[in-house]
Parts: sequence; C-alpha cells; structure tokens
Amino acid sequence: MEKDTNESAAWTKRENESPIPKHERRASEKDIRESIAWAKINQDVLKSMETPRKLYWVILFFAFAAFSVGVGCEVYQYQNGMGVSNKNNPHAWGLYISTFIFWIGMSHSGTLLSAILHLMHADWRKPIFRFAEALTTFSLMTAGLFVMVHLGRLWQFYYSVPYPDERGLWPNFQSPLLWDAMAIFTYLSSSILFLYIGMIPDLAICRDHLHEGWRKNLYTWLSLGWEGTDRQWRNFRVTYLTIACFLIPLAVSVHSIVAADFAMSQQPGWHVTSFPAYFVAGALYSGCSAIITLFIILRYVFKFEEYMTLPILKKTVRLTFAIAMIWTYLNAVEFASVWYSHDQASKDVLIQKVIGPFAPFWWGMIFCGSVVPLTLAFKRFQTNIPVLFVVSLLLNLGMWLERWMIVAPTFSHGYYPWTWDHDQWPGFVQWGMVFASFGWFTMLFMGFCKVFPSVSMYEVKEMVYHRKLHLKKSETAEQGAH
Amino acid sequence: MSQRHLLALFNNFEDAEAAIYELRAADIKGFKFDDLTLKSPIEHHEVESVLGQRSANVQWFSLGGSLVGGLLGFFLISGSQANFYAQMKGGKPIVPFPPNFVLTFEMCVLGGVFITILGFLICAGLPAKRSPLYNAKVSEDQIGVLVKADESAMPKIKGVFLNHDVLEIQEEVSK
Amino acid sequence: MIDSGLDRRDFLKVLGWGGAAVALSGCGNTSVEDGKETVVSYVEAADYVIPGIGVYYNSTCAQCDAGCSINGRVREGRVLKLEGNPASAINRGRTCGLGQAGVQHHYNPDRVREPLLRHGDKNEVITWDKAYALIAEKLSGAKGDEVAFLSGGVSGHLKVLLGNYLDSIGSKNHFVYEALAPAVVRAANKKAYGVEMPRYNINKAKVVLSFGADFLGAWVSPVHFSQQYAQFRKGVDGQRGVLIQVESKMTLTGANADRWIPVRPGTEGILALGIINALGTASGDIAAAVKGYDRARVSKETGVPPGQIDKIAALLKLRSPSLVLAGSAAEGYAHGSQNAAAINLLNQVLGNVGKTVEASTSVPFPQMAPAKGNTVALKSLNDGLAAGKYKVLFCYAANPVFTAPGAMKFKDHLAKAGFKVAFAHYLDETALQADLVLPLDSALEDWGTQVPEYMTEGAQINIQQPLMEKLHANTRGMGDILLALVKQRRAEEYKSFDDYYAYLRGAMLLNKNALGGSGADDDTFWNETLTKGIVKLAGSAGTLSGKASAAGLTLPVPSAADVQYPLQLIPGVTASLRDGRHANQPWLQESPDPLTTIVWDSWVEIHPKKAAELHITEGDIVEVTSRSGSIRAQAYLFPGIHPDAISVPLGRGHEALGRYAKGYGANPFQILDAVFDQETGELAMHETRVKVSKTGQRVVVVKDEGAAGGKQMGRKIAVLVTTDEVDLSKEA
Amino acid sequence: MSVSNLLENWAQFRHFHPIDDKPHDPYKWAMSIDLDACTGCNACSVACYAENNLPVVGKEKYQHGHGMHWMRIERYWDEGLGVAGGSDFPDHGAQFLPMMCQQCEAAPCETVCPAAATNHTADGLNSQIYNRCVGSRYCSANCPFKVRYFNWYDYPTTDNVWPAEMNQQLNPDVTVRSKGVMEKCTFCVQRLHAAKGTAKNEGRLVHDGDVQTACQQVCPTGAITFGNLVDHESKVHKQWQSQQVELDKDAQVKDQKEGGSGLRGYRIFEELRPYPSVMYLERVRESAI
Repeated sequence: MEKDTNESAAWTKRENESPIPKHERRASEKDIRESIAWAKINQDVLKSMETPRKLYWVILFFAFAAFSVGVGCEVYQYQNGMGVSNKNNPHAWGLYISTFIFWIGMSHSGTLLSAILHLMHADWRKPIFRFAEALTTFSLMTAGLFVMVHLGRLWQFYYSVPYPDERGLWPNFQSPLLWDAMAIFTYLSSSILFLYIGMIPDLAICRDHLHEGWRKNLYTWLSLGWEGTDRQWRNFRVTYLTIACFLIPLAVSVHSIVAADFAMSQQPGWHVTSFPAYFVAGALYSGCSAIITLFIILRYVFKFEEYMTLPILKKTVRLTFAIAMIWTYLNAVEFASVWYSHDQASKDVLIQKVIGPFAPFWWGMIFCGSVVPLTLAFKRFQTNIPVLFVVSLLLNLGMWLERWMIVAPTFSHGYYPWTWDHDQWPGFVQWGMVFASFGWFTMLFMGFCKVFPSVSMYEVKEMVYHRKLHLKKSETAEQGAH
Repeated sequence: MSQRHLLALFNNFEDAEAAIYELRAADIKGFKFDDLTLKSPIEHHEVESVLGQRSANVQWFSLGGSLVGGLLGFFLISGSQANFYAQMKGGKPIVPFPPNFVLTFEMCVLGGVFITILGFLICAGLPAKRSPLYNAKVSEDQIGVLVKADESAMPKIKGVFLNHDVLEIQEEVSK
Repeated sequence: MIDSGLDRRDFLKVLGWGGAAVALSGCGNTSVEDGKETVVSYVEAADYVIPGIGVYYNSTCAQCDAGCSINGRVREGRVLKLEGNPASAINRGRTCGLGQAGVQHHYNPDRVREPLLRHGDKNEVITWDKAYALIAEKLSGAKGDEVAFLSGGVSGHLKVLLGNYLDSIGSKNHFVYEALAPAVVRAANKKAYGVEMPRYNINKAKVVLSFGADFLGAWVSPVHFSQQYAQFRKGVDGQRGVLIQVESKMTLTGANADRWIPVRPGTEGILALGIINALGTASGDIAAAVKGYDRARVSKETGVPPGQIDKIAALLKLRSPSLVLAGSAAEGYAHGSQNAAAINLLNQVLGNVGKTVEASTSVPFPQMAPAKGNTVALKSLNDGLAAGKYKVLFCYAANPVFTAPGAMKFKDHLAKAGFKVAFAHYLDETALQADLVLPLDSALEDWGTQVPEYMTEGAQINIQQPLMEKLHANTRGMGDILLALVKQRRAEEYKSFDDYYAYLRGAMLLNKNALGGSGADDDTFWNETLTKGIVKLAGSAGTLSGKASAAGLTLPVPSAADVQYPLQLIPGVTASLRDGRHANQPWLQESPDPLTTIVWDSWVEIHPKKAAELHITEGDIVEVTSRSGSIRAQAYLFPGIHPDAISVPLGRGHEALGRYAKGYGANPFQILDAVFDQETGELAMHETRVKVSKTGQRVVVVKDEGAAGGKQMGRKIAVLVTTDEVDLSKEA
Repeated sequence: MSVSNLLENWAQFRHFHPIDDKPHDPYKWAMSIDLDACTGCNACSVACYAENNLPVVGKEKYQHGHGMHWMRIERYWDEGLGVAGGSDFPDHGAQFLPMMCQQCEAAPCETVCPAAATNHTADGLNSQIYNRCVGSRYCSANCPFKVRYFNWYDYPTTDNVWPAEMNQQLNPDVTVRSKGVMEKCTFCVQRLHAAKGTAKNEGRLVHDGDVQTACQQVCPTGAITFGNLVDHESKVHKQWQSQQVELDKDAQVKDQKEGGSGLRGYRIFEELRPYPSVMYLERVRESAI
C-alpha cells in the first residue's frame, strides 16, 4: 500500500515535470496542445528512434532469451513428436491454440480501432494508432507461429495452403481452420499494408532528417519518393479511407472465423451461436488493454507525455470499460443460452468450468475480466497510470485465461464421458512456447519502436492544426457574438 | 522555351493559399496553373478550393480489386472442389456455400486491399523520383509551392510569392 | 512342410529385405539402412514365398491349455497374424486376446537364444552337445528317485516321450503343476459325475448359475464357452438365457451376468445348499442335509438377502434345464471341495446332469491324454526339495519361483536341488535359478500334438506345426530335446527318428487307421492332417455316473472376524495374464483389464465403502500384508467386490522374464499363505487373510477409463433394456 | 476445366449426404455390434493391434493418454451404482461397449480437416490419408466419439515398440504411421481391398462372408457383424432391417414408437446427425431376476 503511494508520488512528480504548462493541463482536458510546434513534433518523435540506451539492449536480450526457450522447445518437439508437450487424446490442442487465439485477439484493437476511429473522425486516435497497428501486426505474427508450432507435421504445413499443384491437390475449403489461415493471411497482409501506407509520410520525414547510414537508405526506399504533394495527399487520403473500410469487416471476420473454429465444430461448449460476437468482444477487449499497457510504457520510456496525453488515455480506458461490460454480458449470454438449450453435454461443460478442476482458472478469468475492469469506471482511476498499468496487465491475464477456458474444458469434458480427462495439464514445452511468444513479440515491438516512428508525426501535426483552426473559429465566433 | 522549377516555402498554409489564389488570378503567361504543386507536411484538403477538384481514382481500383478477388476466390474454391475431390466430406454438398462464401469474402477483401494499394501507387505516381526541387522543411513544418514555368514567368511568380510572406524561394539552376 | 532346402541365412536375408523394407519403409529404422543386411532378391526365395501373397497354415494355440486351433497368416515367410481355425469344435474360428498375442511370444525380443550354463548371475553360452553331455553326466550321478521333472500340463506325443524319458531314467517324479488349474472342481466332479471334466452345455441351459466360474474369462476353455454363451443369450426359442453369478470378486463373467451376487468369501457352498433348501424338491439324505440351511441362516452367513435366494430358486424351478457351475472362487478355500460338492449337488438336484452336464468323449489314446496340472504336485515337489531329495531337477513350462505361494519358500528349497535344468523361452524367475537353461522354440516354430483337457463335441487331437522358420538358430523344440535326451539312454529304440518331426510323423502314421486315415497313403494322410491342423476322433462318449448324495457334506460356519487380518485376499485371474507366463507380451500388458481398465500395473481392488472406512482413495499406494509377506500396489475402488475382501490380479510383478514384464506391478503369489484344501490337498488360493494400510504414496492410476469413472452421464452410449421390453424372436 | 466441371455437374454437387443422396453402390460397409453378446473380453482390441500395426506405447505414455487402441472396450456401470439411493454393488453386472471409429456417413471429422486428409469413400468409409495429414488434430477435436488417435511420438523409432524381431510381425498391408499423423479404425480397409480385388478378378461382387474385419473374426461370441449394407443377402443388412434402423435417418422407429417397439438397435449420438455406420444392439437384462 505504502509502496503504491510512493510510486504514485513518483508518477505525480513526473507529471508535474511534464512540458505541458500546468494551467493548460488542468483547464480543459485537452487531448493535445495547439501550441506544439510542428518542428518539435518531428524532433520529439525522431528522438525516440535514436540509438537506444543500454537498458534497451538488456531487455532485448532477455526477450531474445525468452524466445530462444521457445525455439529450444520447438526443436525438441519437432524431434520427438507432439507428445512431449503433454497433450493427448482427448486434449488435442492445449495451450498452443488458446495462446493463438489470445494473440489473434490482441491484434484486434490496433487495426480495427484505428480504422473505426478514423472513419468516425475521432482524431484522438492519431497519436496512438501507429503503435496500436504495430501491435496488430506483431501479435498476428506471433499468433501465426502458434499455428505452425501446433501442427503435428510442421514440415508438411503447406498441405493446408491452397496452391496449384501438379496432382490437382487442394486443401479442404470446408475447414474453418482453412478459413482461419486465409483470414489471418488477409488480415496480416492488409494490416501490414495499412500500417505501411499510413507510415509513408512519416518515413519521408525520417528520410529528410537522417542524413546517413543504412537507415537513410531504408527510409528512402520505403518512403517511395513521398514529397507531400497535393496529388500524393489526395490519393493517400482516399486510399487510407478505403483500406480502413475494408479492414473493419475484415477484422470482424477474422475473429468470428477464429470463433468458427469452435462454433462450427460439434463439441459441447463450443457449438455456441454467440461465439463470434463473444470472440470479437474478447478480442477488442484484450487489444484495448494491451494498448493501455503499451501506451503507458511508451509514454514513459519515450517521454511522449505531450502526445500520449492523459485525456487520450482516459478515452481509451472508457472504451475498454465499455467493451469489458459487453464481454461480461456475452459471458452471461453464453451461460443463459446453454442453460436454456436443454443440451446436457454443454451444460456439463459449463458446470465443469465453474466447479471442476478448471474452476480456479475460470474464476480467475471472471475476476480479471469482469471484476477488475470495474475500477475503470471510477474517474480517479481513469488517469491513474500505476493503477491502469496493473489493471491492463490483469485484464490481459484474464483474456488469456478466457481463451484457455474456451479450449481446454471442452476437451476434458466433451460428449464422450469415457474419454473425459481432467488431469492432463500442459507440459513445460507448451508453457515454454507461451513464454517465448511474449519474448518474440517484445523483440519485434522493440525493434519496431527503434526503426519506425511509434507516433505518427504527420497525424499529430494534423491534429494540432485542426485544433488550432477550431480554436480560431470559435474565437471568431465568440468575437462575432460580441 | 525552357521551363524551370521554383519552390517557395511558406510558414503557414494561409500564406501559401493566398499566394496560390493570386497566382491563379494573375494569369501569368508561360505558367499553367496545373503545373503548380503544393507540398505540405500534412494534408490540407482545403487546398481543393484553390486548386480545383483534381481527380483521385483509387476507389475504382478498390472496386475492381474486390470484384476480381471475390470472383477468383469463389471460382477457384468451387472449381477445385468440383474437380479435385468431387468427394464427400461430412455429408455436406461437394460445393458447400457457407464456407465458400466465407472464403469469397476474404478473397474479396484481399483483392480489394492489394489492388487499392496498387491503385494508390499508380494514382499518386509512386514510387517516384524526387522532384527537382525539394526541401526537407516541407516534411517538417513549412508549406512548399512548387511551380514549373517558363523562364520568362519567373519574376512575376516570385513577385507573387514575395507578396505573401514567403520564407524562402529556391530556384532550379538553369540548364 | 517347410522345405529345409532354404537355409536360414538366406531366409533371414529375405526377411531383412522383405520385412524391413515393406513394413517399415519410410520409418527410418529399417535394418537395410543400417547396413546390417545384404539385399537379396526375391529370386532366391523358396517356392512357398510368394511376395505379397499370404499363406495360411493351421496349428494349435499354445497360449493356454484350452487347445484352440489356429490359422496363421504367413507372408514372405513371416507369420503375421493368428486367426481361429473354423474347423475346430473348440473355438470355431475364434480366438481370445491371449491367443492373438501368440505372435508376440514368438517374436519376443527377450527370448533365450542360446543354451546357457549359469554361474551365479553370469551366463555362459555353450553348445547343445555340451549341454546334453552335461545332463548325461549329472544324471549318471543320480539315482532315478533323485531326478524330478516339473512341468506344466502336457499332452500328446510330448507327454508320451516325456514319460518314456522318465522311465528310462527310472524316475517316477513327474510333477505336473499348473498354478490356476480347476483341480478341486475336477475332484468334486469325479465324485459327483464320475468324470473329472464333463461337458457343460451352456448353450442348452436356460439359466446358468455360476459360483465364481469365470467361463468367459479364464476358466477351462473360455473361447468355447464364449460361443456357447452367445447361443445361450440368443436362447433356443427366443427365450434368452439368464446368467446369475455368485462370487465375492466380480470376474468378467460376473460383469456379464443378469444378476451378480456378492457373497461373503467362502460361503458359496452354503448358498448352494440354501438354494436346494429353497427349491424344496430334494428328498432323502439331501433334504436332511440342507434342512438346516433355511433362508434366514443362509442369508446371515452369506450376506445374500433372503428374497434373492427365493428369486433364484424360483427362477431355477421355472426354467429348466439350468446349469450350475463351480469355479475357482468356490474352490479356493480350505473347504473348497465341500463348496464344489455342494454346488454339484445343486446341479444334480435340479436334474441338469445328462442335459446340460454331459460326459465328454474320451480320446482313444489314454497315453496321450493330458497330464493335468495341479498344485498338489507343487507341494510334494516342494516338500521333496526341502528334504533335499533331488539331485537333478528338470523344469518345463512352469515358473514355480514366480507362482508358488510365498509361504512355501519354494525358491529357497529349489536351491537345494543339485542340478537344475530349465527348458525355457525366457529367462524367467525359475530359469534364473537354474544351472542350465535350454532355449526352446516358440510354439509357432515347433512341432507337436496336443489333446485338450476340455473336450467339446467329439474328441480331437490338435496338431501343432511350424508356421515359419526358426527365428533363432540355436533354439530347439521341446520334442527334439526330449528325443535327444531319451536317445542318450535308449539309443536303439529311437535311432530311426532323426528328429521329433520324424518321431511325430511316424507315431501318427502308426495309428493312421485309428486317426481316420484308413485307406489313405501315408503322405496324403500326413499332409491332410497338417492342412487341417486337427484330427477328429470318433471316440466313445462316456456316461456320467454317480448319484446325488449329500454324504460327507459339511460346510464350516464362516469364521469370525479376524482382527489382525480383517480382509480376505482374492487373487484375481485375468483373461489376458493368467498366471503370469504371458506378461512379456506387450499387447497383453497394454490391453486394459476389462473391469478396471488398468494397464501395465497391478492394483488392489477394494470396495468404495471399505476404502472410505480406511481413508483410501484411488491411486493410493497401499501395502497388503498377509501372514506370509506383503506387497505394495495402487488402490482401485471397485464396486464389484465384497467389502470384506480385496483382490489383487495375478500375473504381474515379475522380477525377470523380459522388458515388458520386469518391474511392472506386484506379485500376489508372494503373499499367499500355505493353506490347503482339506480333501484334495490343493492350494487354497482364496484362503489368505490380509490387512491393508496406506503408505502415504500416491500415483495416477494408468487406466483407460476416463474421469467419468464408468458413468455415461445420461448420454445413452451403452444402452440397456430388460427382457420384457424387447422381442428377441424377431431378430435376424 | 474445373469450372466447366463445376457448371455441368452443379446439381450433383449440391446434395446433402446421406439424407438426400442415393445410397452407396455397390458397397456400403457397415457393422452391427450386439452388446448382449459382447462380454468385454478385449480380444477384438488385441486383434486390432495385431492386424493394424498399432504401437504399444508403454506405461508412461499410456498414463498420458497416448494409448493407440483403435478398438477400445469401455466398461460402464449402472447410473445408480454408488449414488445415494442406489446400490453399493453392480447388481446387474457391467456394460461393455466396443468403441471404434463409427465411419459416420456425415462425419464431423471430415469437414474440419484443413488438408483434406480425411474423406468419405465411395464405399461409405471414413478414410484417413496418412500421407496428407498435417497433424492439426482438428478431426479429433471434432469427433464426438473421440476415436481418433494421434501419433504423439514417432513410434517406429521408439525403443521397445517394435524392437528387432517384433517388427517382423508388422502387417505389410498396413502402413506403419510416423509421428504427427492421425489414425483410427479403418474397418480393416486392407482386407476390404483384398476381397474386392479377388471378387473383381472373378467378375462378381464381394459376397457376405468373403471378408471379415479383424475384430469380427476374432470375437469369441460373434458379437460383431460386418458386411455390405446394400447387399440384401448380407447379415448386417438383415440385422439393420430387422431392427428398422436406417442409415439416413437421425431418429429411428425404435425411438419414435410409443410404448416401446421391442427393438434394440440404436446408434450412438444419432441426435448429433453424424449418421454412424455402426449399429449397436442394446444389452439385455433379465427382468425376472
């Protein structure tokens, strides 16, 4: 408790040292100051891309070490067979698939929120969408690894890829797993393109302000000769908008298809109509909480207090709270629909979740997913960074548990009582792989932050510009009124 | 008569806008208004009122792309089902609609996104070589107006720019 | 049959290429890839090896003594699978799981391959000549009485040859020992019916009342009884047969009963008498004998509710003929003979003799009839060994070090024998105590004849013939060994027989006419015999003698509770592991026990109520202590056992035998008390009292049964219906 | 080419099987298992090991649920056993159920395989193509009966699974599966192929009794009947017919008739509509005792 206060005090101190003048901060919860000079924006953001400090390398090393654990596990599993991960019949899937869904879910807020907010002209997205989209891309790349790791014959993975082949062999397009692969591929490539297209003007800035080294070449190539001409901007706007339009239904489809992996099956506890909605809500939920986590980290590490402002955080937090309540509601819907379905097998799975061997995890999920977010309803916590940091991590823990609670209980307690198995716990290989995925993600994300601007400079400029215009307009209007 | 480029940098958009208005109104011989390019660190869509509605056709690429993607998807999938394994699976029809529609949708989006990007590159003329006059300030906080005009028109254009608080004028070295 | 022109090396080359490459291609462990074999083309293979085509040979299953005929599929010179021979009246084309695993006995990697001279724990590989010389040398230093031969049940020409050998030595000490033989029942049958093993017509019975006879699992001739059982269930005229099983520990047969009655251990005879009493049809001395067995007393002593006794009696009265069987559970007590007699009496009272109990056909060659194993033999051998009577001991097809009750201290006594020769497939516990171990051919490589103890319709002699070439060059058939040994002593008599095959062929041809081959020339007869695998004999159907009498029938009142050892130990006999000789066949180890579904390990069956009393839960390692010793095994809560009893299955807990047997489970033989049946002197297997205590260790029970523990949770998986709800007569 | 095939055969490609499809012809392999005859002796399971090269995985792996018994015998107790108000003893014995792949006509496993490694054959079998399997285990996840077994390890190279000599017993007609592929009961498809080949050479169809599955052949009580369901002479057809069980129905006469039908043929999980090819006959118990 005391420690909390101390930390809190330290944070308050940081806030006090913030470059935003106190009166402006207090005055009107402005999500951005109009007075920020554009040059300063460039300077601040580019500064975040400078040669990293020692701590960066230390963390990167640990992330790499964690990833290496996973590589080791995979080599071991590849050599000896899937059995080493302690799965069995009926526990065919285990943590790989649950963690796969977790990462897929994580990917959802970035691109989806960015696109929705873009369409809705909610310009508070501007300072945060870049890293959120990076989050999407990298969590998809992490999720993709689990699909591979999960396969019993990794070396034949291409059998489930549709490619024209001499023997006329095609994969089975009826399989939700194939839809999954297809949707993830589409989503990943679209997200990467969306991220990239949105970054071109910033890449041009990087090009213009870096004068040597491989980076200069990299940005020169990547910025495609962007000069910010009216023609480029005009087409850019349309393109960005169009892709945003594509991405919204796509993102929804991706997680509904992941839900279809379960809902299209015939198993009790999976064959639930509300699953797609439940999955999408869960995905947005975990994505939002991941955004909060990264928001806080980036804000702190890169001193982005001026861009990633508390009002923006507050908005994100409120959005998260809303989604948390939707998710909670959908949980209840799942229960209710099963309860009134007279399907004893599905009921048994639910009962099993609540009072069976998985109960601690299930209740953990309820606690993290439905109880913890209640703190977000309080205004004082909505901008309390230490609290938010802990809460966002708990939310994600809850969401990871949710995915596990979707996958495992049905396997352990399916239709066929003879094969019920309540004792099969994931082995160290599975845990190692889950652990490694966080290392892998951290590696990718940290690399991204140092190579690419994690705050969109041009969009922040736009935001500042629009605020200025707005201010001017309202001043004129005021004067006119006088 | 040889043409030259000239880049004027402004501190803010209003100045640049005013300068462009004047240029348009001035009707300078040897300078076509279409040869004027605005370079800005952010998008100023207000500029359209000055420059006029210049076309942006990316959305047609999107439409075409998603149609082609969707059709390709559906026929690839249904065709492969009909040809390779005209073989039953799980009692479902050999060409089952729900899964094929799901995949058609994905292919539709995939085609749409890819072709949109292609369209963007074509419409925006990217990747492009750098234009003859460029100033890194344009990607920072200044507005640039690049004009291409006959040598003879240059003084007049410069004059217009100078009227509007231009910060700096860069001229192409004559060939 | 198999052309000896193909020498073994060539043969193995074919195997190496054909076997490894065909069966394992793509698996990365072919011996060809290891460079251990030379590739030889099929061109050099023998005539009968047709690539890709299976050849079928008939032979006889040697996994137990029931004498099922088998039909082995041989491809590229390798025997792949054993099926039942449809021509056999015993198994009619069927086999049991044990029989299926016969190939794993044959291909077992732990078979003994060379004659071994043992020095302490060390093996010295010697030649057969040296081994025979050694035996001759040791025999020359011993008198006939000082030589003992311990064997399992033997029959056919092997028995004849063995008899001749012992005769040549001058020894009468042939101990035929089977740990799980129905010896008490034989004696009781002899008394009641005049024959030791009559023919039971389960298929003709409308009600079968079985007192612990696991005829579907491990009793006498289970494959045959299973087929009768199938007919019995279908019923003669749509009236389905009813099976009532009375026992203290549920057997496979009990699990299939319409009514399973848990009876207090050892009171089976009392219940039988109680039923006779309740029937009320008996007269004379029988009526007098059962007079005291009224419902109240019987119910009190057996724990069976009075209503149940009445119901059984009523059903038996209503539906006739019925069949009452006395099985190992009834005979395994000090008063086992009395139990069996009481049960046979019930059969007689019900008038089943002659209907469902018939005399079996006897084989016209009494010298070939099976030497029936029992445990009396073990006892007398043990006594003899303890007294140091034997200088030379032969041991064949028995593993007494493993199967003798711990209280007998057989292993210690065995050490007193001067020179011990074991004819063995594996280095089992007994072979490890031997001085000379002689490796045997597997049943699928060896010649032989077999006469089953339990004869079905008509009599038959089963032919055992090699299904493939020997796997190992230096193993020999038991017949060949005996022939070589007997030649040492009676060279003249046997000089015309090069090997046991010649002996067998000669002996069969000698009796060609009696064997149904009159008129055929020798080769035709012989080839036909081998092709069929069975010689059916006319044989004379005997008659059952003996009249129902209750004379001498005294059943003890169940003893009062033993405070120190409160529980009765029932050694469980499972269909697949029996007395443990098959424990090194991995299919059997991994084949779940039908009732507990446990694999690879022993367990202690304990009733859930008793377990709750003792605070034992599933997976607790418990110590089972008797007066003779203690073993440790995992507890399994099993509702099919009397709360005053526990059961540990036999067959596991080997300290030797092979990689699949050694170290798995516990051996309850070790803790059996040396209690014997008062009349026959047979070992009373169920008469050991034990106490159970928790050790504090726990394991996860390795079993197939899932967490639902045999409940269907209302899912309608294995559905049940009562006879009044179905119409069986319409079924196809 | 494929598109023209698609357009030409459009109507044929839009059938639901088996409900609005014509029956398999000339073969539809099916089974019926009489639970009243089944004694639970496990012979079928061992025979399956022998015929189909099933690996013996050993105690430790079995403990982890890696047992590979395509045919497993399940032992059920009465629901009332050991619960309050019920009996402390299994008074009516146990119920045994041999469970193997039910070769469903509308198999849940087939649709979900991403690599199309499991298909419905023209003979009405649910086939597993080991070569094509990528090991996603989705089929197993979606199997209501959980009768699919995955090669969690590379059994051919595992110690003591098939050590020297033991490997000579392997049936050359059956693939030895390597790690990472799914496998399950095939209705002894190698025997079916052999029988069909023989019959074809003789210019006829396979007669009832020409071919037996390993489990059927071994079964001491003859509880398992296997054969061609479209062959009206086959025993399996007669059994299905006498029990009025129809392949393409999800509810049979037995379930619908008020007051009992006297029939005892049923298929497990019929309400899930996998249309299994295995009919079980209910275990009967005497009502008089």
